[in-house]
Amino acid sequence: MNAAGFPILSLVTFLPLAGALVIMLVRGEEAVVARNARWTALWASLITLALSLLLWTGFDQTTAEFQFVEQAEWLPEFGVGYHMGVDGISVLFILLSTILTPLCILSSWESVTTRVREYMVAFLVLESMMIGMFAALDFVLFYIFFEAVLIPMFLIIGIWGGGRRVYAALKFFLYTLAGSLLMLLAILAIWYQAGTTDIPVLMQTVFSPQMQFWLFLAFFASFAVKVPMWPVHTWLPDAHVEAPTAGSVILAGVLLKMGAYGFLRFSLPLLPQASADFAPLIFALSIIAVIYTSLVALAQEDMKKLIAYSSIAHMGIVTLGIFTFTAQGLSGALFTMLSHGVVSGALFLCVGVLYDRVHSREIMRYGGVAKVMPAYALVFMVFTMASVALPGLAGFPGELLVIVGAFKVNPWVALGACMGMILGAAYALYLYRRVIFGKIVREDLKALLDLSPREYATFAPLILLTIWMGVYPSSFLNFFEATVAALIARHEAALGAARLAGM
Amino acid sequence: MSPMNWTLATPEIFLGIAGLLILAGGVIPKKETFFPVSMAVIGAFVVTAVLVLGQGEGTAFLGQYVSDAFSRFAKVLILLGAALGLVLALDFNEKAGIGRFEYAVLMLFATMGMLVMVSANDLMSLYIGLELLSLSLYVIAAFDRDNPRSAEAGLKYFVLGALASGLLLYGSSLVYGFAGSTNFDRLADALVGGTAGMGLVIGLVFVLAGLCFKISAVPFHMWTPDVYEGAPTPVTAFFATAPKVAAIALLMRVLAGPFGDLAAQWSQVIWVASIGSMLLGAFAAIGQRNIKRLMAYSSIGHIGYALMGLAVASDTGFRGVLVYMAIYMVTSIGTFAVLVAMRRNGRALEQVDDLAGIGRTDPAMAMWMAVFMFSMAGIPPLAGFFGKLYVFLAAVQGGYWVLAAVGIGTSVVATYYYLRIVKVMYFDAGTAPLDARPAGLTVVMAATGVATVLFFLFPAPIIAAAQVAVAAIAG
Amino acid sequence: MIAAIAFYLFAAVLIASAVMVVTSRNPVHSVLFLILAFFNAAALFLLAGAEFLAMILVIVYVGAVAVLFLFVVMMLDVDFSAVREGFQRYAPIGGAVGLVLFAELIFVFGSWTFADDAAGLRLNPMMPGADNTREIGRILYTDYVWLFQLSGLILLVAMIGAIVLTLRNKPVAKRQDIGKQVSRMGSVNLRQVRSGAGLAELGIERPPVDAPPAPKQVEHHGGGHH
Amino acid sequence: MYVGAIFFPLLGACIAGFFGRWLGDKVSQWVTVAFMAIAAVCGSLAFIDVALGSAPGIVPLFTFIDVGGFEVEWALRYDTLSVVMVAMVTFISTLIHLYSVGYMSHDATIPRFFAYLSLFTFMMLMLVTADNLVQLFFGWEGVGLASYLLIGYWYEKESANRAAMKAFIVNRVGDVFFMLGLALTYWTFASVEFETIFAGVEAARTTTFLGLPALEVIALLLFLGACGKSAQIGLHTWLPDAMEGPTPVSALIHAATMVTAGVFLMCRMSPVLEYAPTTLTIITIVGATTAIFAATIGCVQNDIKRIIAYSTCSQLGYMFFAVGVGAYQAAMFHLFTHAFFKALLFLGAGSVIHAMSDEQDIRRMGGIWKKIPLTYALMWIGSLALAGVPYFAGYYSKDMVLEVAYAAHSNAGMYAFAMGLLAAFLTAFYSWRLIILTFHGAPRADHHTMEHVHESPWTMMVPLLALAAGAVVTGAVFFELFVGHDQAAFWNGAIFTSAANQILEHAHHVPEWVPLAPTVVGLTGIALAYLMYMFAPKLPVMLANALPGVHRFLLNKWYFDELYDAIFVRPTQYLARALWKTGDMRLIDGMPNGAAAAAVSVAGGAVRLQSGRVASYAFTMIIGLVLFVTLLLVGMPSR
Amino acid sequence: MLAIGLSHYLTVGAILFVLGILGIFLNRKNIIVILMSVELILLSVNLNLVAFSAQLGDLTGQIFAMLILTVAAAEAAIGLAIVVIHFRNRGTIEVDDVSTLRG
Repeated sequence: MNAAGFPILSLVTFLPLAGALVIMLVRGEEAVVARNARWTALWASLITLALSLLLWTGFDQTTAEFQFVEQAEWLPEFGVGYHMGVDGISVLFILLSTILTPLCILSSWESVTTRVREYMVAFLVLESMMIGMFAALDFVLFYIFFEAVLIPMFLIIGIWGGGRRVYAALKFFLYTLAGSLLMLLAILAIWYQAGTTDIPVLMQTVFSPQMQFWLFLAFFASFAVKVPMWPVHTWLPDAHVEAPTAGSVILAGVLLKMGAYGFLRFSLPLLPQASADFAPLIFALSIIAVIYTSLVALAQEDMKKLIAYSSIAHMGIVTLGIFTFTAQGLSGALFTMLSHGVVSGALFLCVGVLYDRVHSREIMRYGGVAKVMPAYALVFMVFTMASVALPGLAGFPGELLVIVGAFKVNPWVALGACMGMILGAAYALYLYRRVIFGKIVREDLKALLDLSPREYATFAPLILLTIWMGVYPSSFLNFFEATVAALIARHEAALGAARLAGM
Repeated sequence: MSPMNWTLATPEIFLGIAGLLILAGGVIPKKETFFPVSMAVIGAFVVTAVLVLGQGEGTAFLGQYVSDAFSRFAKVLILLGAALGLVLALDFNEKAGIGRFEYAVLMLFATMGMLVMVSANDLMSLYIGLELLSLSLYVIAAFDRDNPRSAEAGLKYFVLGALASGLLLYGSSLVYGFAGSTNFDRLADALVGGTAGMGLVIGLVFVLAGLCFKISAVPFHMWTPDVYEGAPTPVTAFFATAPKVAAIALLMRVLAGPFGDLAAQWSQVIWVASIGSMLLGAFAAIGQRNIKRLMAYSSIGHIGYALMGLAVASDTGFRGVLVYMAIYMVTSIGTFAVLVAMRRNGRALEQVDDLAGIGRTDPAMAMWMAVFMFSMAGIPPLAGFFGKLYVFLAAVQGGYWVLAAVGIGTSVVATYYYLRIVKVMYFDAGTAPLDARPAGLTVVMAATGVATVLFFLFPAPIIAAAQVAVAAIAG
Repeated sequence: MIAAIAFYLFAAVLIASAVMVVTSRNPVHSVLFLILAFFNAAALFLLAGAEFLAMILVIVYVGAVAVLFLFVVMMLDVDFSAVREGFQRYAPIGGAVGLVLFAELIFVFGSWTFADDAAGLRLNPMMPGADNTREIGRILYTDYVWLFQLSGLILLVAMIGAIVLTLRNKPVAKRQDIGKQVSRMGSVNLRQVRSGAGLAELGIERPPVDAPPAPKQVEHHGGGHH
Repeated sequence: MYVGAIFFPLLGACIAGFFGRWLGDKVSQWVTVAFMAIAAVCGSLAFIDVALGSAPGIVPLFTFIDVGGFEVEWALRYDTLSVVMVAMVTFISTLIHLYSVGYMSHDATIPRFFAYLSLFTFMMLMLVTADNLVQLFFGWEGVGLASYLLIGYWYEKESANRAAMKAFIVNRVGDVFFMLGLALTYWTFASVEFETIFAGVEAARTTTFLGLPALEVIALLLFLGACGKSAQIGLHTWLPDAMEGPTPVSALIHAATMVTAGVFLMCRMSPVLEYAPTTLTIITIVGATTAIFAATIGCVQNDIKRIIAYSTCSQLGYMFFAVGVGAYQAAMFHLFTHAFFKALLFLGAGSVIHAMSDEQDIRRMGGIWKKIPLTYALMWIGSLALAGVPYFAGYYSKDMVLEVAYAAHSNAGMYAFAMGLLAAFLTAFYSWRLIILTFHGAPRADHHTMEHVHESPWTMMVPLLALAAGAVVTGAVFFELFVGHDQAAFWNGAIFTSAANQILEHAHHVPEWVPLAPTVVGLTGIALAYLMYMFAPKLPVMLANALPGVHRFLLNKWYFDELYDAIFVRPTQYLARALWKTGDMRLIDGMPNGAAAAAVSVAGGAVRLQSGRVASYAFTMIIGLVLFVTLLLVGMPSR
Repeated sequence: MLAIGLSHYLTVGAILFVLGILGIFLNRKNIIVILMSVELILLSVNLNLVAFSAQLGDLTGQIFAMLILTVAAAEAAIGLAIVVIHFRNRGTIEVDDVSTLRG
């Protein structure tokens, strides 16, 4: 059935859950429980990571077919099955999830001191759901994972978050829920129409243009919120600001990708006609997102909020790339998703480092940190530069590809995307300048310690990844290639067929 | 004319006789016998459930009684709900000073009424079953008789319930007069092809009104919040679970069976009731501070979703209703187990804010409560999601987009207040820890919680059972 | 003809007394009018040929239910003038809704016809000339034994309910408990008292009294919530 | 060797950057210098191999991106054009590393500085050896990063941070055009490899993009990109501010190498430019305007480094208009010579600043030429070269540039020639104004400073001397190779000139007065400077008072900064706040928050119905019933 | 068969029914009268059933009416019991103004 000979995807998906169960069973006094929970969580996520590396090595890059497929009956009479598998689009996101989770656990080693057990459980459950979502090949299964992510994230923001955590958590939850319920309706309509929710089968199903229109709108409602696209983005800054560092990392690193992944996995292949029709709208919204949120980022006074807004701008690039329907655009979007996952996650970790020491995210509170934390300044610089898409770092190849792809479709769209380059540099450097550079004025900053070994361990893999992705992106792009090519071929065939039918 | 065939009704007969014996056994000893009597009642429920599972198909008592897959499905649920409902009462009633054996006996008779209801194949058995249930419920609503709130709850429930049964009866009389029979099979024959006189339809509406009262669908819901709040918590738990299932089952049997061909007419009414219930359930609960009252509105909302499946009037819809109710019942029992366990320094607590901080002081209970709340909000992979999935599926299939859209909207709103409870438990700082809870509650919580969490692993049996059940009434 | 006159007469009185039940100021009067209404309804039953039911109505309702009402009305010493407020205020809208409902019902009745095969649907066709009571008796204990027994259960529930709600083992009422008296310890001291000694010498002695039971705590619940 | 020339600096940068803390200042600085020296050797050998030996080649490394026909390789392209740059960059960079050892000796974070410097060199080398536009862009942005880091090197200085940010962002504006140009190139040629592009130019001549010839648009976009990096008018504002960085940085990045990347790009893309005549005209005009514009400002500035910076800007204008008239070789030649004498001037200025205890304002100098004679002499050499005094390097290249401008025989060419000539005059004038004010006259610094004036250590002087040698001889030595009769063999196709383009030929046959004119105006400028600052020091003040408007206009740099502040920076800031506070917080968040508030009020309404009155409840039920009945009566088809 | 037209019976029944309903919400506070109104409603139902029974020549209606009578008696008993305990708790039979359960 699959290359590894055993159900590797299910293992990767549910292993963290098993870890969570183990942690839940831990009994004893608080300190002991906390320590055990930390170690158990770390090991569970590390083993998951190790297992998921098998996906990397075992993946056959030459085919667009789904691989590592697992199938089991679940609700046979409704055509809903337990169907897992990965293709070029999803495989790397699973890896992204498995890489970020141990880092998150590591980063909250000392900063989370209350209810450690619950925290670790929440994170492992979250990881499980994320992986499952990327591996699901059944629409209902996908939806279940897609939504289930909300629960641990809600708790993470709400319990371990900052001052306005309740507002942020509720906003996050309700916003996302509202969108995804509409998607649920769409899934049901598809189910009714096609009699199955098996994604590979659905990809062969043709829906009428009228139906595509409505289905697309419903999907759009869900994914646009998740991405998030302008103007349904405002939950993100709030959620980021209030979430604990690791929560922000996962939120920016993986959760935001779910929306874009949804577009790629469902909107494009299932609804080619509607996707083509809606592309101008998406372009417009993406461009607005890039420029608008970059401008807003410029005005922020809170570090996390600034990075959150920058995430929205980057995701604008992603949605733009997806709807160009070109190989470059799609690959660029996928790559940007990956790189943004690494880079913005790392940026949030950077903020977390300061926050752990000073307990403030206010930009004005800082200044001159470079003096006392040179290593940190370097790390922060690397990620800032990656975020502004400096060539040689992770952010660039994706953005380049998207712009090249977009240029093919519409040069003005490409110009709009390019505006993000300028503004992106402006806000990122402005942030960096105000936090890292300058003279230290505050006494308490003078006593800051530079990165601890644990923090080095957290950042080192991210830096390596950032540089690797920047210098040798084709090692990642090769994963997409076949799948993206197949996707485009199918998309064009579908459009062609529709055009013929129209004549 | 079908023969008497009375052995078919063995479960009910057994339960009735057991009730009489238990009553006698409870009266004779001098001491208070609440606990042993309750245990006996639970035992009777279990035995009855076993009997139900072994029940054959067919009608009895000249067609007044029917046993089929549908009735068995509903009965098992009802017995389960009733048994767990009684478990919830064990400790609470002792502490509240209402630990009297009559409580258990009345629950038994109420359950008996429900069994009769779901097996009713005649307007008269319907009425008798309903009244057996209602009268028992009136009494146990007011069971804490020295508590003015309980008495008031009982009074309100009684007055409105009497009105509702008046409406039901008036409708029954019209149906009888215009169709010429009270037997469901004969009614179905008379109504073949959907050519019913207006009188019959109006009669049906009156009957519907009476039944909607029991399931507390808008606009016949008004009693619900007051009674839920006023009645002792285990009573509320009972109200919210088994009788709802019974009434919905009865409603389905009436609508899908004899009046199946009038679907075009009654579905409009159910449609309005469904939308009204969903909206009210979602919005009115937002500002509630009393958690029992909140659960009342929540239950109204859930009935709205269940009615959504009914309004579609398709097999898928009916199946959705059954699945929804089953899941709802399990989740509700779990929720109420938590509510019953809310006690600090011996005093029962009812405010949402009293849950503050139990995420720390009582993580297990908080976790289960969170599971129930998320499930009620319909967040996958918890059971509640699947309930919604099936009714929404029915709505989408039937093209009931307005229903579906309202359902979506209200789901979001309703999620808000479920989240608020989770928020209070986990995000807010608590005061003192709650009292230690009795083991029975822990078991109920854990059992229902595990069922809620793991439903997604094995949904097929329940759904298949519901499928079979639906085939029995709508075939 | 006579039947018609009788019908209209009884119907008129029935309706009039029903109106009085609803509107009279004193509930005692209401109960009495209710009794009147029952009598007239029984008469209408008779006209319709339901003799047994008519008798049952009189016996059960007038004899039991209405008397129960009377009993309760009189037992509860209620200030009835206060209870009637708001009657006027809601009369118009209530009346309007009632009228609409009534109009709709009448409209529906106008279209009454037998169902096509009503004759075939009858479960218990009346034998022409058969005795009503006998007929009912015949089927009630055979065909309807299921419902009959269940209504027995309902009455049982009503009994249990009434008892459990209203019966009180009042702690105030003093019953003699011999065992308790015998086993009484410590509270009574037997002492040899010198004869002739007055109270002044002995002092007043009382047995130690248990602390009076604390008044039942009535929970105070603050108002409504919005 | 080819690879080594480029990656040794990177190695040095990594060692110094990552391990500097453990290696210590001394070790890390000398490690970088050593690696730079090795790179310089490699570079020179490569120059000999490739340029003199006419053996161009490409060293492929590995695939960067390959997506749906969009193929980009990491590869090192060694042809004459790149190898000239490689040799020049490694050579000058080595000198400047060495210089920095002395200059930065009192700095706190020496490894960091050297790491940045080496990193910059690496990036610059990547830029010049790029085999495709993407790799070029990698270097392009990389040098931008290094420049940003080095300008902001003294991060405790607010002005340095501001300048660094400004440099990066203004460069980004140019980069946007570069990016678009890149995208359009791919759109046109389906490739970004130089080889493919150049091969496809002929075929692409007829391609139109948005109704315009695609080649013209590509050329224009790339030129606009180059404007950012090479500080042409409009996007020049960052360059003077960049002088906040340490002086070696100014010398290396903001004079000799990075700022000339734009010119290099233009030359690299010469096959495309050749078929974009309109763009070439635009380049000519912009270049010429920059030359004169920067020169005018240079005349009134008082900061020693800023004067040289404006001079750089002006010289870049020369290079651009040389490109504009199609004389890429001339542009490269001027680039090459300019690198030496401008680096010399900067380093000399650095030496002066070093001597004057970090004083940069020439109004507070004066009277020090006797104390630092060597520096003084070297400054003279640099200035002579800059002013184009015969037989110094600048003389050859600047003359050549002006000749080709004249030889273009177009209106734009004539404009460029005229402006160039005027700028040459001004160049000479401000160069000597600088020398005179700095070294002559009465000392205007305080006593304490004056006492400390001293000659710099050998690490600083050796590079100066080497550069001075270059400033003297490079013109004469390389004239024939770059623009003379050997040029075709030398460039070996690295620079493409169409058959119609015989401008170099024409340049050798301009009227007699044309080659002479620059020298003459240069000497006139020197004379005027002597007159005004040496002999009649009152004159400048009088002049300034006589023409207050002009003076203020020049002193404020044509008000570019103020203009940009008013039309870009401030509206952006305002817009940012408005979008945030109004757009996001009020409008967009207003909707969900408003919906929530509405839900709460609806809830309040719904709850108010729940009055607790039994009669009301009953009433509701009855109304519901009536409603349902009515619904069916009205809604049902009548029967 | 009925001597008097069925519709007459039904009309009387409808009037009684409406009066019963009116009685419930016009006597907003007096629980006992509300209970009596409920009895009126049940009476109207019985009247309907008897009339239909006679008209259809079917005894089922009368059986139904008998069941209703039985249940109504039980209902009255329980209803009054609840009224009594409410009165004991509150000292009044008003249910409205002192309602603690609302909102």
